[in-house]
Amino acid sequence: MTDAVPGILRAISEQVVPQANTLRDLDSQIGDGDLGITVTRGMEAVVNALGELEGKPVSDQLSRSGMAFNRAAASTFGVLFATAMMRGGAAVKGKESVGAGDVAEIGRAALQGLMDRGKASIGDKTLLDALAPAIDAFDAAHKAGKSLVEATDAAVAACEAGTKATIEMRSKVSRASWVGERSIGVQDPGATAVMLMLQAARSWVHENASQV
Amino acid sequence: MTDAVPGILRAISEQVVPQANTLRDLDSQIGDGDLGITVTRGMEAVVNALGELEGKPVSDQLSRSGMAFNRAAASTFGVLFATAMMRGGAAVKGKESVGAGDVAEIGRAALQGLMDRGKASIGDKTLLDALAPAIDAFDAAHKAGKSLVEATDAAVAACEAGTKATIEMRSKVSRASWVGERSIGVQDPGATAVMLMLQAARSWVHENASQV
Amino acid sequence: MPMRKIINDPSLVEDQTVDGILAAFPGHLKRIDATRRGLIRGDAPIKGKVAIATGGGSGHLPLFLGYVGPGLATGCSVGNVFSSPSSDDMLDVTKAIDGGEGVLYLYGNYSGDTMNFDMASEMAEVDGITVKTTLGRDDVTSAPKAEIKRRRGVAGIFFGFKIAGAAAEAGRDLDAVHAAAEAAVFNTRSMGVALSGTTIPAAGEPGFQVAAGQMEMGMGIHGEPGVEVGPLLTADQIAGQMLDRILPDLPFSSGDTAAVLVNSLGATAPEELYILYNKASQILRDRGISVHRAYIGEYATSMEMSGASISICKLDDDMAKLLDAPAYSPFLLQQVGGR
Amino acid sequence: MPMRKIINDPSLVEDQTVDGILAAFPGHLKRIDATRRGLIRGDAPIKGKVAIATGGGSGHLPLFLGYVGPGLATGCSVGNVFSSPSSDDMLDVTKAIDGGEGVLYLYGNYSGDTMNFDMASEMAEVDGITVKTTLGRDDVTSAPKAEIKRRRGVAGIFFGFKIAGAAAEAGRDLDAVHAAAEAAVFNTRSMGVALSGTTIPAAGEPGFQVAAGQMEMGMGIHGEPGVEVGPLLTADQIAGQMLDRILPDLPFSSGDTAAVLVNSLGATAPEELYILYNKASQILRDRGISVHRAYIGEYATSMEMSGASISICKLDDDMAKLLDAPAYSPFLLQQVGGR
Ligand SMILES: Nc1ncnc2c1ncn2[C@@H]1O[C@H](COP(=O)(O)OP(=O)(O)O)[C@@H](O)[C@H]1O
Ligand SMILES: Nc1ncnc2c1ncn2[C@@H]1O[C@H](COP(=O)(O)OP(=O)(O)O)[C@@H](O)[C@H]1O
Ligand SMILES: [Mg+2]
Ligand SMILES: [Mg+2]
Ligand SMILES: [Mg+2]
Ligand SMILES: [Mg+2]
Repeated sequence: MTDAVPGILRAISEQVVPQANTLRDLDSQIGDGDLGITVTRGMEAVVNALGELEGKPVSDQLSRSGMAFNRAAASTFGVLFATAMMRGGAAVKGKESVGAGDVAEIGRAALQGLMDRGKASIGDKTLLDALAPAIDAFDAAHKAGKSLVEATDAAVAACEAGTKATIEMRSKVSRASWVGERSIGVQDPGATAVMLMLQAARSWVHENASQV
Repeated sequence: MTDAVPGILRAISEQVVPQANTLRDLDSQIGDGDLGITVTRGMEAVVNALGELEGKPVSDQLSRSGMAFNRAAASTFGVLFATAMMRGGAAVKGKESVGAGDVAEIGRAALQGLMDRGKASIGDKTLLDALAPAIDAFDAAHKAGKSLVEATDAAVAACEAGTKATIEMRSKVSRASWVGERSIGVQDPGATAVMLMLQAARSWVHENASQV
Repeated sequence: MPMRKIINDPSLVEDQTVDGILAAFPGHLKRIDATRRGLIRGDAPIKGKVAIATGGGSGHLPLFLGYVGPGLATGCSVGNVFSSPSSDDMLDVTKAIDGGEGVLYLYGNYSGDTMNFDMASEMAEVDGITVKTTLGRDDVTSAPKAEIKRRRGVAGIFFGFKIAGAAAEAGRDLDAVHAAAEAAVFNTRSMGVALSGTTIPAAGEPGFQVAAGQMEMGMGIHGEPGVEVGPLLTADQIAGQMLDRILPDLPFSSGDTAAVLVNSLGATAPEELYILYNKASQILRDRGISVHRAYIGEYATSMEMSGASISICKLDDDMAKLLDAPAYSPFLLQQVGGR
Repeated sequence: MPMRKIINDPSLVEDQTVDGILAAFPGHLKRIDATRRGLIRGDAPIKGKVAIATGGGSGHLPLFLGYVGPGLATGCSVGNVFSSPSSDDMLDVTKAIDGGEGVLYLYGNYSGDTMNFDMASEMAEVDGITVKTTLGRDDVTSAPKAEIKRRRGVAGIFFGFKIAGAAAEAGRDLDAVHAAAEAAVFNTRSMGVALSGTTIPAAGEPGFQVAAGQMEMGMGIHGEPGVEVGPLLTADQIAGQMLDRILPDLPFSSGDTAAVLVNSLGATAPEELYILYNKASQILRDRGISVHRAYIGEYATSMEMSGASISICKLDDDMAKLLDAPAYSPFLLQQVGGR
């Protein structure tokens, strides 16, 4: 799976960056409007870093690309992206080969990292509300013997539902919480970014499932 | 004629201030756009000062109202207005009675004061180009035995022609000269202010000629 | 709508700003690493003294980099416009300024900053550097008083730099410098009003707008929505509304001594700040609060945003002494002589 | 189009600004007469020293009132926004600051100001006070070099205040202070660019506009039309065009020493000034001109106008010494220590 991480990250760059304005507009409504730039600059740095990461252990690929993102575009999203990737990478550190069976573990470690760093809970209207259901869904599908493609589809569907659910939530943490009631009605920008990223990952998986 | 000066100044205030935007717009094109405010604030101060000037010698009425204008709205126009009024007043200082026969002398003294203060010449696209022909015309009419009303009409007509003639001139002094060629085509704001003032004076003369 | 900005490539705004600052005041600051965004005092590290690290998004000058200098902060990490600097740069700054007495982190309470600084402090502790943290959270409109820990920091953090910086310069230990910073932050209250939005250069379009003739009370320095949008009030009304909210919050009481900061968010002219201060000082006098010192100008901007904020810091004798101590930065209007 | 201004009654802008300044820095300045607009140093008249009087329209802070203080001007007459102060106030200031050694008038070359100051100086001479006059006329775009006497003064007049102020503080006589001022003015060249217009409060509508995405090279600080309107260029292009016009005009040559001032007209952010300076300093280095000292910030504003100017002052040893001398005003970023 050492090709998978670079492949997915490139897919994210290609498919999410063109939608940066969507993220900017959401973040303008309940935050400071920089999330489009953050994702653009961060993913550009990730793609630049990938050259040196081809063939490296998955653990390093994850953690180093996360660090590259935050170095170029530090921000709430940047540091959370970096934390998730570093913790996810640490979860498979030293493993000779990493496969579909490790995805849920990587995801859970990443999620725990996000919660340690951001001290937010599910339901606070953050990217946790997009990521947590995705991991659960992947895990369940995988345990039920579904294929990687099927588990990925399930994860993205759960992510999309979780992201949509943030619309009705009132933000309890960070910048969006300053808007108070006015945060209700706007889909959380960070959750939306996670959703767009997982959708890009899904498209990569669909095209490359045979090789993984 | 001690009633004439306050009467004319009140007429100027009543009739020119409402046209301040015309002056502002002209001054915006080739100057700094403040002439409307200058005339508004200056004439307001003049009218306030008039209370104490009723019945005073014409000489004092002229010079003190000029000083009041410049104290409230100092500027090129303000200091020139003050200079003209002070020099005009000085020309009739000590005179027991001042009448239509003194107008040209007052005007010539004022004009000389303006030229001393501003060091500009006729044709430089300034208020001199409005005032000088007016004084000449009044003088000629008066010497030709015309009535005050007739002489005033002649003066205003000459002033209007002189003011219009500034449109084709290229400014040679002060702020408007910085625009260079671009000053051509715009009627000089200071000349326009003088013209509006003389038109107001004319209307007062028409209504009050019998008493003067 | 095109931007009214004198810049080159929007993605180079942050680096070229830093380059310009370094070129303008040679020796005042130095870069730790030519390719990155950690900057420290020209004479750092200063052995035997507590160091102060700050940092935050670009676009707020003189905040944050302008508050590095003798009697102020020791080092700064510079983020992209309105975005946190990276924990990497923060760690580098921490290591570079540590004079052996520990490092105080002093910055605004924004999640990107707190998470990156937290990450940096965890790494610094591994390197044996003791770090303590104080967060600016002076903006009264950003959360109710019961949730004061959620409030964001705005221009009033200046008092933290000045007071903690003087404490560090005086040779106090980390606990005492931290205590001075906490005292400054907890005794400061701010409120702002925005009359226009601002455009992040790399975004190219305004993220926020306030229509001409309107104002947004409590808008944050990144354009975070405030408490109320309404027609533009007079300066006296604005000063009154701000103090009505600021004074009861601490509260400030008759007999108190305070420092006052009237800050322009960028486009608002100095004249307007003095008109605001004129009213604010009358209100304070009427309430029996005496003004020890007034700071008026650009202290925390949002690029070309139009608007202003008032910050008030209640002073005890020690804080007043620290506030009066000399300090130097090319961005700061306080004299070496403390005038 | 409503104004984006924090003010009360537009006709009170000037007086309330002065009130705010007096309230903010007690003792620094005093009013000569409560009902008028003459302000002088708190410790004026200073016996045995030449005094410097300045003045001009409001709306340019820190110009003019902000340049009154030790090592700077001694007194100032404050006009309405963008309008000359009155000769009455100028005369009062002249009398109030004269320390028996004569008075230098130092102000910009605008006809309202020159005519009023000329009138005041005629009256002062009657009172036995010797007056000499120096006019700021640094704006290279306002007239060709052959007609240098017609040029207007902009931000570069700051060098006049700093250099002549130091000469007066040092106890030089009127001729020498006048010579220092003339040297400063004649060796300074400036050029500005405007990205927006500005609105005189009492007018309520912008007298001048620059469309977003456009710029006007050479526009004056009251919005006087410049040399060229065109699409907004990059910071590097703007710095290049400015120096291309400034440097040959004096001319500045390889081996010269100069001071540089990058000034915001109001709305332009500090970040942009540093980006401009970054390029300007590179060009100067390439041309062999060494920068003795850089001033960057708001030195002569036009309320909320967006834009910036660059001023360069060629220094000889005496001028450099005078520039480095201590000076104090709450508006000036130069330390008592001269840093
Ligand atoms: N404490 C937190 N824990 C987890 N996610 C958070 C937290 N705070 C904010 N977020 C997520 O970060 C997103 C905003 O990211 P970003 O625009 O980078 O923030 P900022 O501009 O405030 O630094 C939010 O939409 C939310 O999903
Ligand atoms: N040197 C001068 N002599 C006579 N009139 C002048 C002179 N300079 C300017 N003016 C007149 O003053 C008018 C501008 O007045 P004003 O708006 O008060 O000037 P500013 O705003 O430049 O002080 C011009 O239109 C012109 O008629
Ligand atoms: Mg954001
Ligand atoms: Mg004018
Ligand atoms: Mg942000
Ligand atoms: Mg004017």
